[in-house]
Amino acid sequence: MKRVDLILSERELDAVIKAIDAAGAPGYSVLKHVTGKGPHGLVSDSMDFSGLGANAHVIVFCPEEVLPKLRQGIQPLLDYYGGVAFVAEAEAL
Amino acid sequence: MKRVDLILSERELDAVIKAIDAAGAPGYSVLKHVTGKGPHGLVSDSMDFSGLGANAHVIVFCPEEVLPKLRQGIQPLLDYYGGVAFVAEAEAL
Amino acid sequence: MKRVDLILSERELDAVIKAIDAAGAPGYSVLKHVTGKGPHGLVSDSMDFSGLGANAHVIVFCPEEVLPKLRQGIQPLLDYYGGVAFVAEAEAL
Amino acid sequence: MDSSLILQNLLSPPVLFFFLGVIAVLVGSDLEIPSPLPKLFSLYLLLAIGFKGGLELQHSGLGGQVLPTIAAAVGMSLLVPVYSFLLLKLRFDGFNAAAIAATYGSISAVTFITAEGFLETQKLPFDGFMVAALALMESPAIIVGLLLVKLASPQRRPDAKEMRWQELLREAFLNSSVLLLVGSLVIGLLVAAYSPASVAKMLPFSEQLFYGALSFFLLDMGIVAAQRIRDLREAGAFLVGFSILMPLFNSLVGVLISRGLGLEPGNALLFVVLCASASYIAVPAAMRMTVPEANPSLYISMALGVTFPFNIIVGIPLYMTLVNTFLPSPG
Amino acid sequence: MDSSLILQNLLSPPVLFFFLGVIAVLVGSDLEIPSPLPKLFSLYLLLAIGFKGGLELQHSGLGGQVLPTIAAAVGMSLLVPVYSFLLLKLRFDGFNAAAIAATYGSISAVTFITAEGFLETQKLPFDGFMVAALALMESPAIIVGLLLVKLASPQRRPDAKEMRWQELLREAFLNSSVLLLVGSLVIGLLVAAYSPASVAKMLPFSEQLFYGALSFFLLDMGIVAAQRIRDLREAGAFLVGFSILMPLFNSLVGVLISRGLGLEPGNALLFVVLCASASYIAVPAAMRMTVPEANPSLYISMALGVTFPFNIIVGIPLYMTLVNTFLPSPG
Amino acid sequence: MDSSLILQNLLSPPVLFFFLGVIAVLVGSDLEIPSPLPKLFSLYLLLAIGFKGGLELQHSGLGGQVLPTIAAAVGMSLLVPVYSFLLLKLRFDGFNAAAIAATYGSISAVTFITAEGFLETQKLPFDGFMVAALALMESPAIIVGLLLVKLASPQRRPDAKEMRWQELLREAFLNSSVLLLVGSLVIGLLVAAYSPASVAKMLPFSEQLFYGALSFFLLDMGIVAAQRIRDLREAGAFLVGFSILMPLFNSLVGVLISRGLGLEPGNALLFVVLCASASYIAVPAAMRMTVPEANPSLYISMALGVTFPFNIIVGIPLYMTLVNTFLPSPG
Ligand SMILES: Nc1ncnc2c1ncn2[C@@H]1O[C@H](COP(=O)(O)O)[C@@H](O)[C@H]1O
Ligand SMILES: Nc1ncnc2c1ncn2[C@@H]1O[C@H](COP(=O)(O)O)[C@@H](O)[C@H]1O
Ligand SMILES: Nc1ncnc2c1ncn2[C@@H]1O[C@H](COP(=O)(O)O)[C@@H](O)[C@H]1O
Ligand code: NA
Ligand code: NA
Ligand code: NA
Repeated sequence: MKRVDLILSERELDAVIKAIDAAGAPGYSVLKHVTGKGPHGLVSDSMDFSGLGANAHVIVFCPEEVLPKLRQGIQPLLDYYGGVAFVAEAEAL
Repeated sequence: MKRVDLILSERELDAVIKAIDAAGAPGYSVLKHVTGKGPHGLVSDSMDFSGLGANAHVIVFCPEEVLPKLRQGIQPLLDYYGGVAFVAEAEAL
Repeated sequence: MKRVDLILSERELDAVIKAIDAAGAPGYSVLKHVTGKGPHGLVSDSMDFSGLGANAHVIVFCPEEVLPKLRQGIQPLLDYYGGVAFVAEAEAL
Repeated sequence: MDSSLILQNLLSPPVLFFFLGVIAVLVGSDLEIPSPLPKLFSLYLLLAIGFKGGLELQHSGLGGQVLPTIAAAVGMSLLVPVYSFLLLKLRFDGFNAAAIAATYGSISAVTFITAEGFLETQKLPFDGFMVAALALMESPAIIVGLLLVKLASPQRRPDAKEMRWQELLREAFLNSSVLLLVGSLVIGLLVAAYSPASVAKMLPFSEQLFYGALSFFLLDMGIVAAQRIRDLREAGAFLVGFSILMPLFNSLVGVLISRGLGLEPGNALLFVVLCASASYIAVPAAMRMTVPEANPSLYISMALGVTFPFNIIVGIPLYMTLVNTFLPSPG
Repeated sequence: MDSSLILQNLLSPPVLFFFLGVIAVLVGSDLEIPSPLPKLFSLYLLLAIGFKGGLELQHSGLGGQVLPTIAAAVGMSLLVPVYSFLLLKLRFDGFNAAAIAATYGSISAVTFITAEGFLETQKLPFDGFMVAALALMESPAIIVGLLLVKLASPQRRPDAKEMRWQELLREAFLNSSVLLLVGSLVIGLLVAAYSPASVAKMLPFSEQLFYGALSFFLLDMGIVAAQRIRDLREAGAFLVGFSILMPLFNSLVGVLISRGLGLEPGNALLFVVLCASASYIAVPAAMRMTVPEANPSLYISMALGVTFPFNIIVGIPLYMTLVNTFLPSPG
Repeated sequence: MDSSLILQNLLSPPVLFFFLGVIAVLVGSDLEIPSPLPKLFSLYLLLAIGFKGGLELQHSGLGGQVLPTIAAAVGMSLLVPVYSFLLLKLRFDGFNAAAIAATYGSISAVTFITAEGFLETQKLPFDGFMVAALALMESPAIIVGLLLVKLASPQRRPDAKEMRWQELLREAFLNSSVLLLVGSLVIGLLVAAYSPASVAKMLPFSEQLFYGALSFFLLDMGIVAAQRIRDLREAGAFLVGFSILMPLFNSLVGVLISRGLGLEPGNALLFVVLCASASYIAVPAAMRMTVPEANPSLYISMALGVTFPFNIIVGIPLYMTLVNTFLPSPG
């Protein structure tokens, strides 16, 4: 199995989840209120009240076959809006 | 060292922590308010006020020896209530 | 690429971020409100109102070269205040 | 039935804010009340309703209709799950039937609170002991539900660890909403009796804010209920029908009992609302833990997506009409 | 200009708590109001201001100055982005120019609310329909901003997916602040008309808490604004100048329109404040989504780090002086 | 001692809700007030108490007992850690002794607030300058604690980076609770002097809600304190004894100083409560940062699990009895 970690703005979350579902992943988990820094600068949650939100961290455990389709759905979002995506190995406990 | 990621309903958290302690892990970390999707369907935090809660993400860094006992304590919970558990490599920084 | 996971008290977060920036990492992500247990005992978020806070989980994806400098900046903080730091492999999606 | 009552109820702030929440979901707005803010309001409402009930109970005492009414309420919370179960068993396995049955035996505090608001705008009085009935109806249905599971499906649970009764009783009787409600009721009682000077200092918080806080909370409930409506495709017509007809049937039983108890119209309405409402807080939380074989999206969606809105919007004025029709007129 | 007005404004609780937040950041204190508590106050303020506006609108009706004023307000929210864009295009690319322009065409509800508080301490009346103007000025600027992007920079957006207009219109007209404001206004209207008894029960929540909740929220706004000030190095002198001079220019236009409409001083001040304020809620959220090419730290920092504090601290009393000077005296 | 005072205190809503929280933990209920809701109440209480103190200070001015009382309060916050340290050093290393000593030199704002509520139900007046004393007693103990560490254990800290005094002073004097308290006090002062019209608009928020919000917050404090009681096994009998006897000793010193200063009974009670209470907010946060060698579960559990409940439940009425006994009767 593979583990995919996505970190990007909460505002793109719906589109990302659509892409994960479309790629046929067996599930996913989402953590909101992630702050951080990347090429586009600092992201804090102090503007939360305004609907701008902070980042979300999405974890997907999926078989290797899912990766290409996932990449295809996610990459345009990352390119356009920013955010990072990494893959690592994982095996069922 | 190994890294174990557990994601399951907040309501089973106490039982999971008991199992981690019993397995002799040197520590653990817990993040609540995780939403997601798995074989049992969607989990949101919109019912939070009702005590139903969302999911929790538990991270355990532990030596390989701990894994069998951890598996033994956790697996029945995952089988009965749902949730996922994955293992990966990790080394001290 | 490498993935570094740091878990330590929220109160040391500023110093940790300074060390990450100084090590030249391309970015980082922070999750607060992490509870857990380690050699120094239990950490809950029930004292949150008091400013004591809980733990933070910091994730850094960075090239291997960054690790030595990161280690050098972070290790004294972990030694003095507690907390854990682990490294794993990660590749871009 | 009295259509002006429906209109008055529809045009009250709590119900209108509930609609606003529903509309927000239907039009796809990003309006949301992020967690844990709804919890703040739900804790506040339980504390305030309990405290208020305690103050009133201290004044009215435990005589007269108090104990019979409470006994009848507890009786209903034991009885409703049994006949609901028998009906549901026609279509569902024992796990789901028992979980849904327990849900309808228990109560919805927010429906009760909305009914109190309705009575206040109708200038109809009601008594503090009804809050005690509310508090005591939460738990028994949980126990009945689990006994039904045990009776109906033992053979299908070979590996299940023996039920952890201690944990279960704690979940039933000491869950946060029961404890906060009962605790606040007892505090209200004690304060009214021994520290009357501090009652006045509590009222701006516990009384005056109440109606506004209820309206704000119902905005969230509208959002959550509308999100649940989507799950109803899964539930199917039988369950949607059950979610409306069972409350109606229970309300009729409730009206007859109220008549038998000789309750005033205000108390009678609250009694009927207790019978007709379904739990989406204490019971689902307990069932999720103790009967994970049942599908939570069924019982939560029925209670929260159908029965709750039905009661809030048409149920309360309808039950008021029933009360006015079946109870001997006070004149 | 009337310096006593400035002083009175400076020494009001909302402005003083705003300063306290700024000071907390400047001295490096760890004072913070953790998320989602600021959201609670911002939802509350929108609900309360909408509800209050609805109550008043029901009493005043839609006659007289109501429709012309609303039309003028919407007109300004369409016009301001256009001339702002032309000016900004001298120094910036089309994306950033359009995003900043849209920000200044829209409004800041908190500035409006603070101005209402100012009017109340000045004992100057104002009307509920101004809240309708507030609600209707949020969205149009978003659409204009996106049309400007489309017109000015098509060649630079070869790969961009065609604009998702449906999503965009929803973001503009159904975003949470517009929906809550308009929804609460309609609810206020309906309740005032059909359920007057429940108005009194809402007031302790919607009216009496208002000023204190505003003060508490401005403490957070002070913290957030001060954090934004740091980003201004990046913005540069041109943008800082724009953030003060554009509101001043818009306020002059607003005063002249108010005179043309024959508004009372209270309504005139609110109209001017709407023209002079910039959005740091609905517009940045929409721009972040639809024009990610623009740099959010520019437009947010300008609106929140410069224009908002300027309006809150010196703008409101200054605009009051303008109103007193340019409007025919009521005597 | 006057047992009716104890009973009146025990049966007040804040103390009863504190008990409810304790009970919830003891019976294993899942009642909790999720983070950051407790922070909302703690911020609110500091803001409201500071604002109220400022209003009153403006009326009373800085003459008479004000400055001597404040000086005595600061003196106590310097002195208590010193003799506490000497005592604790008999059993503990310098790090833990200094951290615990600092904890008892500083104050608990919630205990102070509860004492104000007690005085109000007793109809005993007190003055706004006591809030200034409260604010000024938070910080000095932190500095003393760190000097004690430096003096007592330099040889054991070879590798520790030299103390970052700037950061430390900021932590001591500009931490969020001190800043919010002092800031709100100054705002109250300014508003009372220059903007009296807005005082009335703040009161529904800052005054009327106060008692209810305190009760709600004490529900959470009961939960947290009860969770801390478990840590006391680790602390041992010496520390539990210290957590009760040291406040008692400090209260006696406080009563004598009050007598010397000629304070009225209300102010005297507040002065005694300041001396007798221990910090579980500002000081632990500072010690955790600057003396990580000390074990936080010791000093937090003592202050929050023993001294705080003791003061809230029996301390306040007991100190009132001391005040009534030792102060010259006003007749
Ligand atoms: N190297 C990194 N390691 C961890 N998180 C990152 C990294 N780069 C970016 N992020 C996260 O992704 C978010 C969006 O990044 P970006 O928009 O590309 O600046 C940042 O705010 C961080 O939370
Ligand atoms: N493949 C997966 N990747 C990431 N998270 C998952 C996955 N499957 C399940 N989860 C998480 O585990 C929770 C419980 O799963 P379940 O009860 O098995 O549906 C889900 O709500 C998700 O948060
Ligand atoms: N083995 C571990 N696995 C996961 N998290 C850990 C582990 N050890 C410590 N932690 C986390 O790091 C925090 C600080 O640890 P410490 O101060 O060293 O006790 C703990 O509260 C946990 O959240
Ligand atoms: Na029922
Ligand atoms: Na504008
Ligand atoms: Na003290």
